[in-house]
Amino acid sequence: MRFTLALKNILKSKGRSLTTLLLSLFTTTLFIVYVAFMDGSHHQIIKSSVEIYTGYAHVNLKGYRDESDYGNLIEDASSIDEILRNDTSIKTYAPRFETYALLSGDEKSVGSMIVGIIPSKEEKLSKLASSLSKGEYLNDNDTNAIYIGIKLAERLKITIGSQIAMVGSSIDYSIAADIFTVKGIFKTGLFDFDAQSAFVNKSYLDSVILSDNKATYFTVDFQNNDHINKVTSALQAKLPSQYEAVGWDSLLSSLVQAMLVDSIFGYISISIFFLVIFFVVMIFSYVNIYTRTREIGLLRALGLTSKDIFIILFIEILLLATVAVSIGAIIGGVIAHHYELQPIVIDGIAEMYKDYGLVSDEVPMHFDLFTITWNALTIFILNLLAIVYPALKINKLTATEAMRYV
Amino acid sequence: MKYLFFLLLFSLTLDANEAQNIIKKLEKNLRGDYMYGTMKMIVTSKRGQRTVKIESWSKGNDKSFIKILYPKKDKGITFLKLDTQMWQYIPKIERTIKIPSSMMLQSWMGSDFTNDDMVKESSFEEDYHTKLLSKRGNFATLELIPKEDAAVVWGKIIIDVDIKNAAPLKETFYDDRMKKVRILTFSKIEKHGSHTIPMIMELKPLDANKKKNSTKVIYEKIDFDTHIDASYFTKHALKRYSR
Amino acid sequence: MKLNHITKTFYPDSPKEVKALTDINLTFNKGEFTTLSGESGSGKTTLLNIIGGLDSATSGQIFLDDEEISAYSEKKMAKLRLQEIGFIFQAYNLIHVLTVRENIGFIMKLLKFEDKEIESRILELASILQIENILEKLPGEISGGQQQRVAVARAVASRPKLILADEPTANLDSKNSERLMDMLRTLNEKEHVTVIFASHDKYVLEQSKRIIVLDDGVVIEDR
Amino acid sequence: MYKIAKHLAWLSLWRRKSRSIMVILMIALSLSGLLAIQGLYDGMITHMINTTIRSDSGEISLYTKEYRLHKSLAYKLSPVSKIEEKLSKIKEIISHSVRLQQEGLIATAHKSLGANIKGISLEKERDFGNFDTFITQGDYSFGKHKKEALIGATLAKKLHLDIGSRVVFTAQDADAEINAISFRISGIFKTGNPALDEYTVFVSMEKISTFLNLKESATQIALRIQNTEQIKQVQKKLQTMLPELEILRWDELYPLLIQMQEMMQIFNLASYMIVFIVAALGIFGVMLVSVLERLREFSIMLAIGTPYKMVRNQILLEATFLGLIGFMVGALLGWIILLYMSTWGVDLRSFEAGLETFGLNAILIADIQYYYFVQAFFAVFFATLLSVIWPLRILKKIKAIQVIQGKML
Repeated sequence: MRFTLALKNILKSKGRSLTTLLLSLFTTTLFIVYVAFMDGSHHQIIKSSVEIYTGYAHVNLKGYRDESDYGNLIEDASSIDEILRNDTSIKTYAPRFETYALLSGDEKSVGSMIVGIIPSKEEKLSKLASSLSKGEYLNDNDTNAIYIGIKLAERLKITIGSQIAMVGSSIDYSIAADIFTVKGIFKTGLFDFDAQSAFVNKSYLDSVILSDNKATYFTVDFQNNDHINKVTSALQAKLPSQYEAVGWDSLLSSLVQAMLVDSIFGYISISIFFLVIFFVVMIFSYVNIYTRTREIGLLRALGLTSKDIFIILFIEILLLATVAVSIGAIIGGVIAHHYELQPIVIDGIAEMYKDYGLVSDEVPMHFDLFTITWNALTIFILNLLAIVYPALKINKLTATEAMRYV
Repeated sequence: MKYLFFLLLFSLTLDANEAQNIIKKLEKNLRGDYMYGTMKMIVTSKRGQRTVKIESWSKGNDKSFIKILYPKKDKGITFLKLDTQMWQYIPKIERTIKIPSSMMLQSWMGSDFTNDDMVKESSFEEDYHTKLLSKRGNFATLELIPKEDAAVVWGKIIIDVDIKNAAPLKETFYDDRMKKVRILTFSKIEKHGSHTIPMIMELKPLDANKKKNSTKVIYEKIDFDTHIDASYFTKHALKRYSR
Repeated sequence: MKLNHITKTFYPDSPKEVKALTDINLTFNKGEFTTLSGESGSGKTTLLNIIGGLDSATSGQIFLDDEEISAYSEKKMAKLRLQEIGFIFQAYNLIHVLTVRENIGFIMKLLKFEDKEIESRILELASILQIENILEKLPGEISGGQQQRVAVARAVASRPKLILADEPTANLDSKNSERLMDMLRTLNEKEHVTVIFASHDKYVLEQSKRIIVLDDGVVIEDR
Repeated sequence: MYKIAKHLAWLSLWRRKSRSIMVILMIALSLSGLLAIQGLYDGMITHMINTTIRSDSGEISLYTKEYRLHKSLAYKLSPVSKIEEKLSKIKEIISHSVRLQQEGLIATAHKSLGANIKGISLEKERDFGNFDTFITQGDYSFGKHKKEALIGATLAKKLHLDIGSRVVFTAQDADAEINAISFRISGIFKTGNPALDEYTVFVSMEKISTFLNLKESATQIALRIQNTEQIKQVQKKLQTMLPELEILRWDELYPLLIQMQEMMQIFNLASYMIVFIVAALGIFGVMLVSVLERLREFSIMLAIGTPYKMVRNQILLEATFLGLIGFMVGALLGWIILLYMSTWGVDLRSFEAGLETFGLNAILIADIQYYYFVQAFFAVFFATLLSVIWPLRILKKIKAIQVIQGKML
């Protein structure tokens, strides 16, 4: 009976129901889109930082994080290679060999990081190839070609075609030295990275520093990088015990914390939005209920208890909120999904955030069912809560008072 | 009583002087006007062991020339140190490279010595206050505290000395919290011409992550008494004497 | 007050066209106590509204003291209503946030009467209408009969020339109706206000000095 | 008549007490929240800008044109006294600091790291930007014989240094000779500027000049300018006086700060807009219903000759009262929160690493600016106006007579 009455109330007063419906729908959509946008821009920043060079996860010898020297190398890279090749959760991966050496041009010498990479694989794993600013990127057959950061090139006062000498140490600590020709210059926008790194074909570097079948670490890109802890621990289980798989959140922990701080501010703002939305929903509920005072008075006069009235009102909002929030969530989800695939382009944002390593003007939204679900549920609960006060308030009136209410 | 006090004071200054004298003698013995030698350096680390053979020429404290003889890959690489500056020549790339200050404290050839160790004229006499801790017959233990202005990283150095031969036996290096950082031990003291020196020297770092490391230097030939041509201590020498 | 050839047509030139009033010619003299009577839909309320300037006639003129008010602008009309006409409606015609006292004085305040004068007028009317003891109450706290009496007090407070009352007794029981009419009558006699009712209440008709009967928008009796 | 409208509006407001209180609470709470965030954000940015200016850039810094790229002593400012003499002619410059910097290596018995050594005068830095307030441990002093140094907190942590620890700094001097010099740490500073905290050691100007074998030289001269408005003008003046130098404003040296400030402002504006559009919806709901349910009353008022203007004023005033009270309560609440946050700060120590990425301290101190409240006032005001447009249109459209006859209800 109470249910039919509630349903009839909704259907009969279409205007009123529609307002409530639209309000909840609008707020749900707004909220979902806002969160998707916030998460999206964080993902974008992280993605940029991760994808410039670091990668989503590393596989390295335990201890390498603390002491990144020749004492902690992956000695048998092909065995790790095989494990990674057979792991279906991994999209691409590649070994790297990072070492520090002295690079010297005609006038100046600078200590720098030299990395042996497999150029074709690295093209898919990092932004190295696309950050090309002058000359050419490396290829797998290159020998003593070097690909260096733009600031490093400035510091060494060299350009494309210049020769630079590298003096470092081989992994047996004998002196490794060679002459490289600058093939390409890159610019990622990360100052330190551009000022201190140079890349050469790994197969050639291996011959110079005797690092054949050795790597400092493997960088890994999973099919799905969203739940990095889960996939890295799954990978960890497949690795021999002396190795470890480390996710980007540990590799770039200060960035993660920075995003967390930003999120906290974001959520403070969101909680203010919530507050306003809650009040607006409450006000509308209140007004809705109060315009029905006489009708409610009549129901009371006819013998319904205040509890009955409360339940009727509750069923009404429950039905309306369910419909509104579901539709809102679907619309919000569709928008988030759409803008995830076709990101919003804000011209100049990459330039602005280049120090943070943002390399794209695209700001995608982030579509995540879990986030959308909890967002929608929050608005739903907010809707239910918003009716409590008005319903209690109106139930304080006696039937006759209610009927006489103007 | 007054006399006793005077005596005590006197003996203290005497001690200081004595310590100073020991160090002076030590340094004089270890560094002649000229020195030529060949040596083997055995570096032990987590990754195993490796041997480097070196030929070296030096004049006084601040000029030295080093050439690598072994392993084959590094043969012919030469180093020149003049005062505080250091150059390196690598035959493979036919280049002379000045080692910049930022590389100075890196490990030298994978050993536990740093480039800085090779370069710095760490004169015990000039940089440290010396104090005699104990003396028993021919053996003395000295404590070296760096002078306030001295650019040294150590908090103190304790040296065990064979006084008769004016040769060190053991040097223990402390950081400025007086925690042991590394130990240098000397053995096989031999007389070569006018100098009596330890032919084996072993360095052991004590930092937790370097537990397995050690570097052993063994002199094979040593000569303090032959004049060395000044041409060794020029930048031209790097390439010229590389072969 | 004179009405010349007043005609009112709803939805003109459409299939739903309704002629509410046809060619009404009437004259009301000062101090009259008149009732417009007739069945529901006979046009009496429409006529009353036109007299009060709440509605405009499709054609014809209205003169008040030889001035044609039917040509007045909306604004001028509102001013006229405020100054010259008092209204009493069926029910709920008080401003419910104001007390009875403030409701009665409302129009006088708008007309910028002096506070002292407003106060004495309120007391005077309150005593006539027997509402002295409810002056501080809000409209929601008093009975329907009392509310109507307050409405009457408000309508006459500023001494308008004309009082228009649309079914003032419709929501009242007979006892309250009687009292309301008595009081209006008293005011009519005491203050010489012109009063025009639109009503088919027997009691109202009994009390009226002049009765105009309308049927289908035409005056069929004037006595 | 306005007075009556005001009276009516006020009474109507309190007749529907719960409703009005809800609207006022809504405005007040969201407003105070917005004010708090704005203050916090502003405080954050101002703090960053302030410490950067105080600890490094000043309002304007002078370099030689090549120095910033090569960081080499070959591109030094010299002689300093000549430049200082020229600076003294510009009265807008209230203080300046002469600094001499060189890159090198800092070493302990255990470890060595790349670092910058910077020669300063403690007294001048104190005048310049109260550098002494950045000291977190130890003293703001170079010791009796100027043999002590101040070191950045992050660098000290990496090298496990305490007060009194000894470090050796190795660097090339002006003649490309490598020299080493030792210092004891007298103080540890934390500016929030990573370039200083992570890489810099401050020592006395005399000491470093001798060490680098230089006289009357500097790599940077930073200036403090009295008024913000004078910065550009002083920059121009300097450019003509010292055409061979690079003369840069703080915002040119640290463009990221300005960009962050702009981003924050956009964010604040967006927040205000979202919140107050939603809030306007709330006020609108209340106003619409309050007009609708009183249509009859308004009609009667119009019928008895009340001018439309007065009825409109009454509704406008009702909304204005709601907005105004909401604003006042919100502003007061926001002010109290801001006052608290600007006095005691907000402790975000658990996110220290993240904040340091932004160059911030873990305790954020909020800013209070007069314009927040003006901005907030206008936000509320527009939301209020926005919310009554529709109800007023309804009122305008009604024919009193129809309502009285019950045709519209």
